[in-house]
Amino acid sequence: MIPLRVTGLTVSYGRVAAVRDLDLNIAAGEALALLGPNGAGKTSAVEAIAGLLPKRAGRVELFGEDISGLTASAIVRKGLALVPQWRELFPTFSVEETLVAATGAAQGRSPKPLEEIYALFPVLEERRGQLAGSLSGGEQQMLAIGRALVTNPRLLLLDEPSAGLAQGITRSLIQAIIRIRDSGVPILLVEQNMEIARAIGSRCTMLAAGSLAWEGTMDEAIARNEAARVYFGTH
Amino acid sequence: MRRGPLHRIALALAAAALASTVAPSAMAQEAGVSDTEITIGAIGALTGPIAFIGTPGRDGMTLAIDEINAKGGVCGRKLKLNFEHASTPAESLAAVKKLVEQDKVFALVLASGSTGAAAAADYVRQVGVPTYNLYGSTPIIREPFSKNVFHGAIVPVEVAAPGLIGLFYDDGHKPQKIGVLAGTYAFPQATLKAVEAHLKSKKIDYALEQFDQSARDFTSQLVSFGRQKVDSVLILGSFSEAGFAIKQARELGMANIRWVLDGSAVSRAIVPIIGNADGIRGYFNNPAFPGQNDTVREFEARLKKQLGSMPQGRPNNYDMIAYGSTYVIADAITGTGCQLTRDKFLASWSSLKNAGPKTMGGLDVSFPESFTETDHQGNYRLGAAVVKNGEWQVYRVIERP
Amino acid sequence: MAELALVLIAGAKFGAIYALAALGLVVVHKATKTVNFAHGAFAMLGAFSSYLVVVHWQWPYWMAYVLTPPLIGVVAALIEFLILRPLRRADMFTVVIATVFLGIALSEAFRLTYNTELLAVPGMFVGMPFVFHGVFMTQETLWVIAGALVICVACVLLFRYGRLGRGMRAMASNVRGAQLCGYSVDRVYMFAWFLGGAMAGLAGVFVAPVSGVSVELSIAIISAGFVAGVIGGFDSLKGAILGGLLLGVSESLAAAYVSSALKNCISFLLLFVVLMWRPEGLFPETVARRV
Amino acid sequence: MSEPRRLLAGLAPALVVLGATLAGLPLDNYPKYVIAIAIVSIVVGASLVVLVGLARCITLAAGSVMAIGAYTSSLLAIHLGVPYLIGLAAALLTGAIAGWLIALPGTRFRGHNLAMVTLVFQSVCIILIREAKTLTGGAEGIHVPAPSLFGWTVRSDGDFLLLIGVLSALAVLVLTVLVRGAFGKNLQAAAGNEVAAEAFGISVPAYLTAAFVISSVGVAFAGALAAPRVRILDPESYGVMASIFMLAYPIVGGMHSIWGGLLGGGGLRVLPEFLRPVADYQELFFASLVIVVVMFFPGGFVELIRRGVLALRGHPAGPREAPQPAVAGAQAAAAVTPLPAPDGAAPLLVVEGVDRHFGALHAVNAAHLTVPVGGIHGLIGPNGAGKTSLFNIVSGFLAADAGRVAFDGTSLLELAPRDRIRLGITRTFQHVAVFGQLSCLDNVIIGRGRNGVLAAIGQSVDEMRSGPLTARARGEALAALDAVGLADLAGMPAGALSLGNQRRLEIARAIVSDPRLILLDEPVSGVAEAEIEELRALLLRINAERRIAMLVVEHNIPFVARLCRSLSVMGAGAIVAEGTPADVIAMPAVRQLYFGEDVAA
Repeated sequence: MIPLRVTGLTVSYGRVAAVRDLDLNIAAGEALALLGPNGAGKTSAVEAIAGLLPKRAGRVELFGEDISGLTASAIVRKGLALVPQWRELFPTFSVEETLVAATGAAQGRSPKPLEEIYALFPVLEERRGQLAGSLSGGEQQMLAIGRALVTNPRLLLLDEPSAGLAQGITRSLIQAIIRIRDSGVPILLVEQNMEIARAIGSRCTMLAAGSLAWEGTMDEAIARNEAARVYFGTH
Repeated sequence: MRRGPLHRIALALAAAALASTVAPSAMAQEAGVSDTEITIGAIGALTGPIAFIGTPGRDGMTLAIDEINAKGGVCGRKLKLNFEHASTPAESLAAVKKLVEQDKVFALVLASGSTGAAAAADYVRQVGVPTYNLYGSTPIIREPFSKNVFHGAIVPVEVAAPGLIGLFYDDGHKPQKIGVLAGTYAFPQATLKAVEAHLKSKKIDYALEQFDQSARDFTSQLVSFGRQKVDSVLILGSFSEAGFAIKQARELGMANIRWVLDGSAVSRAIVPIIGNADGIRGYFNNPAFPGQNDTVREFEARLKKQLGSMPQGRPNNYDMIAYGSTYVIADAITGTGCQLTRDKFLASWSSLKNAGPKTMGGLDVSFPESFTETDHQGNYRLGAAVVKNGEWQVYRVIERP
Repeated sequence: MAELALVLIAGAKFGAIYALAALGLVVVHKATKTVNFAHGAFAMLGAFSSYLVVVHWQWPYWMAYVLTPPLIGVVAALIEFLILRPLRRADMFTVVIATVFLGIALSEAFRLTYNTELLAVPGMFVGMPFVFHGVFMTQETLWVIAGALVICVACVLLFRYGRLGRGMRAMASNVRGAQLCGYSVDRVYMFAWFLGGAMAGLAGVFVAPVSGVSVELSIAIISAGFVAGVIGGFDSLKGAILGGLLLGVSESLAAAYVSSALKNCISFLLLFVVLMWRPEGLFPETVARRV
Repeated sequence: MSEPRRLLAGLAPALVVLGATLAGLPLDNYPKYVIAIAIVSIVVGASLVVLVGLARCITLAAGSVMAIGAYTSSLLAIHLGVPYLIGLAAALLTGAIAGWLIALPGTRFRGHNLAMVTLVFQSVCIILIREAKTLTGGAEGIHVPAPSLFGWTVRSDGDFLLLIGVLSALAVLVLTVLVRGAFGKNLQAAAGNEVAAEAFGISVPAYLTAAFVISSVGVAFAGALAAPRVRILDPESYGVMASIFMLAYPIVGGMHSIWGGLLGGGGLRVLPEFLRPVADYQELFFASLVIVVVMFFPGGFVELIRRGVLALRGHPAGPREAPQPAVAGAQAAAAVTPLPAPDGAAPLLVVEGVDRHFGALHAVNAAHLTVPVGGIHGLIGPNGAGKTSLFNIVSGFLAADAGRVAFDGTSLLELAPRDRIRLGITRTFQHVAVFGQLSCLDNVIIGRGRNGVLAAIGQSVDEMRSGPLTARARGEALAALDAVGLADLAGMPAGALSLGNQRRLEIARAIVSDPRLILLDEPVSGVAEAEIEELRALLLRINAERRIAMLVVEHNIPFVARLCRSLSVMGAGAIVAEGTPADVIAMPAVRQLYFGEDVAA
């Protein structure tokens, strides 16, 4: 059973169609990069998959189970965790409390022990008592990923984890994400940066103006300069 | 030109004679009167903060009318009550206009609070409908005098005030300093005006504190009384306000205070608030308190039967006044010799002597009322009441203080 | 001194009840961003429930404390489900109007079923008062102040450390983030209303012997609770408790030393001053907060 | 709408009031009285439509404002023997002062805080009236003398009905003119979208203050009219409950039209007379009615009736867009190519060294750009590059920490957004910000600027007298709509348009004032592929025909590249590249900005 199958996904904000008729699949153990210029609908697509945005049409299957009609909280409990673009942390919660808050979503699966999270992101253990709102951008991103991991997800959606972060921090984040991927959790990664996308994912799907623009391997995408075509409309 | 009483009586007689000759039996019947029914209109608040006055008004009147009708009614006709909800002046005016002009009632009863009754009274003075003001005590309703507006069990504030102050001196008590605790809303303010006038005229030293309607915390007022060595307190407000004030005074350690309550606070419902309320005094507008004697107990039983269940604190003053006053109206109708014209009715009403439930076989729960051409205040008596063993009792009748 | 102590104790007694009322209001607002103007009516129903238990059915007093909160909580949760949930996407304006009129509807429904000016409820304790240098404190007063404050603190702790409390705080802090942690908006909102209703019900049980049960109670509780909440910085539970106490004490002091006829003006003045000059409240939870 | 029909539509509410008055005159005193009181409530309802419906402000102070009007006129008559009409005028004045006082905090708060602030005003007013016993008679109330004007003493029910009816009709006429005219439309715009309103010269605080003042004047007037009618004036009648039930008038009737105020005020005042047999349940009934209306018919009874009438006539319930918007004009212009940049053209907009920090984040770092007269300049960059911050600094919605923004030599940084339109700068919005309740034509008319409160009131009066705007102004607005291909949809509510057409409408609104510069904030965001090309052609045509310069922030680079003559690229708050689109896109630095440096290694 494939971890994620999305067919005909359409998302709109009122009269604005953000995603039109999108199909994508993620195979077991795979990391898929979702690429495309700003405003192409990448974030709308992953948020709709995770249940944060209503779907106008389309079907989402998680390991063969239809989760299209579920709310975000139910989807997390099914094992699909999203690390959202704006991290959506709780500024007044401490690091540890943030992680504990998510343990309830691991119903049926046991929550991942906090030690594992701290092993992945040692800086979080150092800051365990500190308020989330007072963390640096990179630490917040780690906390957001940690919070998603606590739910012991069967599939992880990452929305631009590197956005706004300094290079050094981005590098260690990428290492952590690769470790998660290698532990067997399939990943859907939204990314702007082609190199980061290539480091994590093998395949990519490019969106432009809400629709599928190109599909293939990351290597091929870079070799053929597909991004420039999709982003700038040139070669 | 000053007119003596003889002159007036002569005029009245002449008018009556003229009316009886001029009005032939074939003439169309008076408004509100048919061959089988006499319609009486009434207004009072059935919703909102003063529904506790209007609802007993309606219930007491209904009980009396049912009894009268069960005995065959008056003048061979059944009494019919049209009770309309009204609380503000604007609503009261609408209601009385509807009753007078659309329902064409024979007589009108105002079972509303002061301001509503005042607006209505202003109007009925113009149109001349015989009107009975049940609960309004303030001058704004009573002035100017009008030959078609009558007042019943509730005495005017100028009369109540000396009666109230008198209660401080019962049983040889000598108040050192009186505290007056008054609500800031309409009827306590009216009483307050009269009380202050009386205290000043008697050169009695007093301290004044006020509270808002439905106040529940009187600590600061009481503390101020304590500071001024007040040993006797007059409370002008509702039973709930008085009850909580007294309860709090005890909690503050203010023992041995003589409490005197305005009539509106003299209610059974005050006892459960205070717990041990013994010794609290106040005036009551009827000769006996509910539960005090068999007659009142019977009244309570009948009212309970009519209502199904008895709300806490009922029957109260307003139930009994409404009941007694309905009998007064019935008496006045009977006194017309069944010539049911407004003029006859007004004349009969103005000459009632000791009217009330007793004359028609009702329960004697109210003071008998008497009227004259020039005095439309039916009752000047007040019952001085005190709580004994958790029950209010009227222990003496204050005759025209 | 004794006089001042008496005034302060009375202020603390009403302040503790205001705090309890404000707490429920703040819990609902914090979790759902809705100000429930029917909160006072819930408290009135709570007081009525204790009348039924203590006076009507003559059951032991503690049962009023045990039965009322879940009962009123269920009523509140039901109202959330029937009225607030359909209005979730409506603007604040609509929700405020709906809860204002809901409060009136509940009060009127109560008045219709029990048409009386006031239902008196005896106190839980009727023993001798404590006396200390001329300062009297009844057992009931002590119970109201201590009991209400203990429950307030318990509520704060539940909100702070309990799982559902954590869910509500998460929802308050970031709705999307909370959903991503597996908290269902529907369930958390309903639970917040349940808890708010239960707090209102408890406030009603505490206030019943102090104020009796009447329609006016509903208005008294909502305005005091709201003012206390604003003073405390509307989203802060601790602020609500401190705000309640501050309001109770300042009302009492003002009535004692300024003018008893203008007592109600004091709370309004306090509200106005705080809203205009410190809209984030005197004890805000977070430093920066938008009006 | 034809001239007589339009005039009739404007006069209709007042005529209904007059009609009710005349219909009531032959009736008995009781119906006369009820009609008179209901007419007073109509004035209250219509006044509250301005505040509650158009400005969307909650007020729980209507009772106290009514009391202020009632006591002003009555006390002047009682204590000073002031003639009735002068008393009425004084009530208008005190009503205005009350409205202004409520507006001081009222413009700062929304929702529950506004409800409480108005409740404070309400309660304090009533306490003051009650405590000023010698003046007001205190809680016991005071007799109001019969009014007399020009030797006519108003005593009978008929006299009162006539007096109240005629004066109320006048009040309703004034309110109708304001609600239906430019003032009401601008107020709706201000309440509907503050940012867009400010961008077109509508000062939101000024309009909200005006709404408080106008509605308070109306309510106070109603209070002064009713006071002698009810004979006894007491503070209790104007308490909180009165305020709450007055708030129900516009809500139940329908908040968005003057008819809702009429229906709600009149209906809710007359209904209790019919509900007398079940008077016990009347308050429960009203409270439940409001909840039901709020939940199921937010448009109130007016909307319900309107839908009923449409259904009877066989029309569909909601407004629908005409099937084919006129885009032919735009298509014809698709061949238009960018104008060659005028050689040595003076820069129209100059941005220099602009800085902005958000906490530790340096969102805009010494940014600079220029837009030449008649030029089209694009600003691009990846997410988080600071484009929106810079754009907001230029459009005045964000303050800069340092730097210079000059338009034709005038510094812009100190100007409020609403003042930019006077200089000839307008804008569109990333999230379309049309005023959904207003028609397309009205949206464009707002774009003409000159939206000060007094000007709008004056214009409302002019519209009533001489038609909706002068022919010229209307013509300009229609021409702008025609230019974007929306002429056929002029009367349609803007909220009912498709997104593409809403974007066109925004452009029409931006060009109607003949600006020299339009700031376009992501003009094709969310627009379907097919419409993007049409929008590009439209913008080019506008640029060519009207010589309006444009600054475009956009993510869709193919679109920007084909629209603009020059581009600035932002990254991490700074401008990293400038030049023609082709040059810029070819730059390695730009590609790296978008596709990332090799940080993964």
